[in-house]
Amino acid sequence: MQNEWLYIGIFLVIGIIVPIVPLVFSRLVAPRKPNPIKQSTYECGIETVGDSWVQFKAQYYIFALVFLVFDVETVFLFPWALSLKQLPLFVVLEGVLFIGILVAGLVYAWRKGMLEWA
Amino acid sequence: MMFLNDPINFIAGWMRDLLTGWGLSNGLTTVIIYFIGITVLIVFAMVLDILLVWVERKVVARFQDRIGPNRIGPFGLIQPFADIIKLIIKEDITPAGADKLLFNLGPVLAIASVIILWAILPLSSKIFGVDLNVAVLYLVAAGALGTLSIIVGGWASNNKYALLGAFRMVANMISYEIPMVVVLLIPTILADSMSVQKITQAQSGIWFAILSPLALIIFLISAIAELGRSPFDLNEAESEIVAGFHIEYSGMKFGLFYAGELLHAFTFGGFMAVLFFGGYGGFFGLEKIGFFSWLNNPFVQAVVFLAKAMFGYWVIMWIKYSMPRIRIDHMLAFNWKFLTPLALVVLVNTAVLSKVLAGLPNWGYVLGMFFSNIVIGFITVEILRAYGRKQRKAEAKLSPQSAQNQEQAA
Amino acid sequence: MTADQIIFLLCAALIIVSALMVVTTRKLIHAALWLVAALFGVAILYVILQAGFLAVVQVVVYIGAIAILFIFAVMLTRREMLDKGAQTRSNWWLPALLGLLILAGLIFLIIGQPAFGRTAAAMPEGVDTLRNLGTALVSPDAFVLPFEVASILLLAALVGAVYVASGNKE
Amino acid sequence: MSIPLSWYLILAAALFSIGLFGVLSRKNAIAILLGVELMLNAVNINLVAFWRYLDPVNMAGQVFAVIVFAVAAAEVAVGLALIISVYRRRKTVVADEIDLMKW
Repeated sequence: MQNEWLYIGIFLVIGIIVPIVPLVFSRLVAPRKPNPIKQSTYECGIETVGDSWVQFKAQYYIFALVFLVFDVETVFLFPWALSLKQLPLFVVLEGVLFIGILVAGLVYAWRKGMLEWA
Repeated sequence: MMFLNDPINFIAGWMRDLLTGWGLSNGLTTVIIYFIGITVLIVFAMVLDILLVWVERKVVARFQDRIGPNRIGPFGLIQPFADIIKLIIKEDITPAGADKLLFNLGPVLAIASVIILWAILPLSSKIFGVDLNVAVLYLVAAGALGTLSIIVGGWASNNKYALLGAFRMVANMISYEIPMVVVLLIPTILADSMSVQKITQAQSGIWFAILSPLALIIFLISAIAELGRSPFDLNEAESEIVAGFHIEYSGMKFGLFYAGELLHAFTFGGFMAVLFFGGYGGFFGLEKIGFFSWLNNPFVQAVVFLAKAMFGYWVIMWIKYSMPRIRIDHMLAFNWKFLTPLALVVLVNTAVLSKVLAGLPNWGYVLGMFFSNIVIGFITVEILRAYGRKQRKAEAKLSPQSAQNQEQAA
Repeated sequence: MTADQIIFLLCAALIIVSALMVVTTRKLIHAALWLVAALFGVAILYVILQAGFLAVVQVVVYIGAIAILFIFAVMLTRREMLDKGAQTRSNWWLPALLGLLILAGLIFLIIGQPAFGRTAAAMPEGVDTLRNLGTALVSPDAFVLPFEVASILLLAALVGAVYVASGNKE
Repeated sequence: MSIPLSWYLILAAALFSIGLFGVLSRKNAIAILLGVELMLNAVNINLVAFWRYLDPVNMAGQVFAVIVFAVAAAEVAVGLALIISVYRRRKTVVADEIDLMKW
């Protein structure tokens, strides 16, 4: 158990180091002659107007919100899925009830028109 | 012959003897062996990644009736290495006003989130990183890091298009993560485990693709969306937002995003093989017959696994290069109004049936699972057809002209 | 000093430093990303505690969902708050003092209890915590009620949040 | 496992205090919620540590931690929705300026 996670930990460290290697190498061999024009923000050739903080649709937030709730609930279903084999049928139905409540939330958001890109 | 039957443990045992012989402690030896093993595995993944660049370019060329790279080396095989040299010696431009550290962190996280998936990818019964008992959720967790890399990269670029692309991509990825997580529950239920090795072994008799074809289809769609590949590639829709979140990236940093995407696609092909096509095994019991016992050799299994993964990758490419891009509102509606409910229905069906059919003989279980999926699929198609008819009628009321056109077309 | 103690201390240092950055950084986006680092440190802590499932859930839920939601919220409201001016109240030393007092009190209490000096017993053989967790969450004589109540809580949160955020179209 | 239980408890206490400081000292409402997240995580560290050190067979501690995850998610969803809603009406996310209900 512990050794498995030690492996994952070392993997994570090396997995981050490996992509840094070509970046460092590129830094050493690539030319670097920055000038203001080159470094200006790319916007199809015209000058940038204002800062990059344009107003975003709040709709993005709504989707993230629905996602958050669903994500938490589906993650809880994993322990349930693992204990299915040992439990009687009506316990399985408890999980189904859980999913049913989840769907109720989806139906509400749908009815409210929150899933529309309006 | 030890080496041929269990190569990793053979080498590890040999090195353990060697290192402890030098007087190193047991724990340190473990760390060193892990270190070497992981480095070899990651280097293998990266070399494969470089070859994937060639595969991708060659295959897309064939789809589009071209030849593809064919100048440098036999069949253009050296081309990807030339590409890398080009990317490395290109000037790396950091835009003014960019958040330097985060700007560099973006591409590194992007490829790291893919590489760490290889820790749990079972190449064969004996060649694999680690057999985690929460491997399926680990897959989702690595995806979370990928999402983070995109939002970091898009934000640090200090560019409107990059930020907009990052927003779109993240909305896309997180939305399609829901059906994916739901569908990942189905192999978990069928194999009664989250470990990829156990899921693979549970499919030695019958593939989960046959027990639950709908789950496979949903997984494929959500995997493509998670990858941000066409038809879900509006994060980089050239005609609208130029190149999306990596607009300001150049040189090797762009190369890392690109390499990450290719390796991600291949890795998801691999996971599709593990979860639905029996991974390195799944020969329908063939390997138990004496004559075919060579199928149990870890090297043969690894070849089988890589072939299946390449098939999954090829399907993803096939879809990518034949489909037009979908509009963002359609894409999100497709996920929340169609894919997520369908995935939940399939999940409930699998959970209840796996309980109800448990008493039946094996063929009854398989047939029950398969036909329940077919019935659900049929009902879904019928509902979609009725909905489409209604939409067409509503449209016909609005403009008689277009209705006539449709009548003729039908 | 054993190996796992060193890992624990490194992890604790990561958590504390990131947490301090969360509450002091001026740029809110950076604060949200430091929160990600702190939460990742907590995930490592769960691994050390042999709660692998919770570690992965921590990454999936906190980093994959909650942190993303925070970043979205920061970006949506950012226009007016261009990270200029003081991010903390003028009398920030008062909360700092309060925090330090609470910390000192808690440490005093914890050190005073000899029972807390114990180390963990080895995990009993053959216990599959993951499966036990699943059984505990749905079996009627354990925690099925909290499990279902949690789903109702999340439903209520979804309904409420969607209603509020949609701005009920005045 | 040679780590004393008190280490975890002290770490959790420190995290809790830092979170409390963040909640009380920050002006921006979103930053206040960030502090709340730190405090919730401190609670979770305690729960899981007690589970591991006192009763690893019975899953009560982990179940509690899982419920805290759900509560944290609900809190973030509603809290940020409120902040965004207020921001849309009043164009501010500074907690002190959101004082319509004060009187």
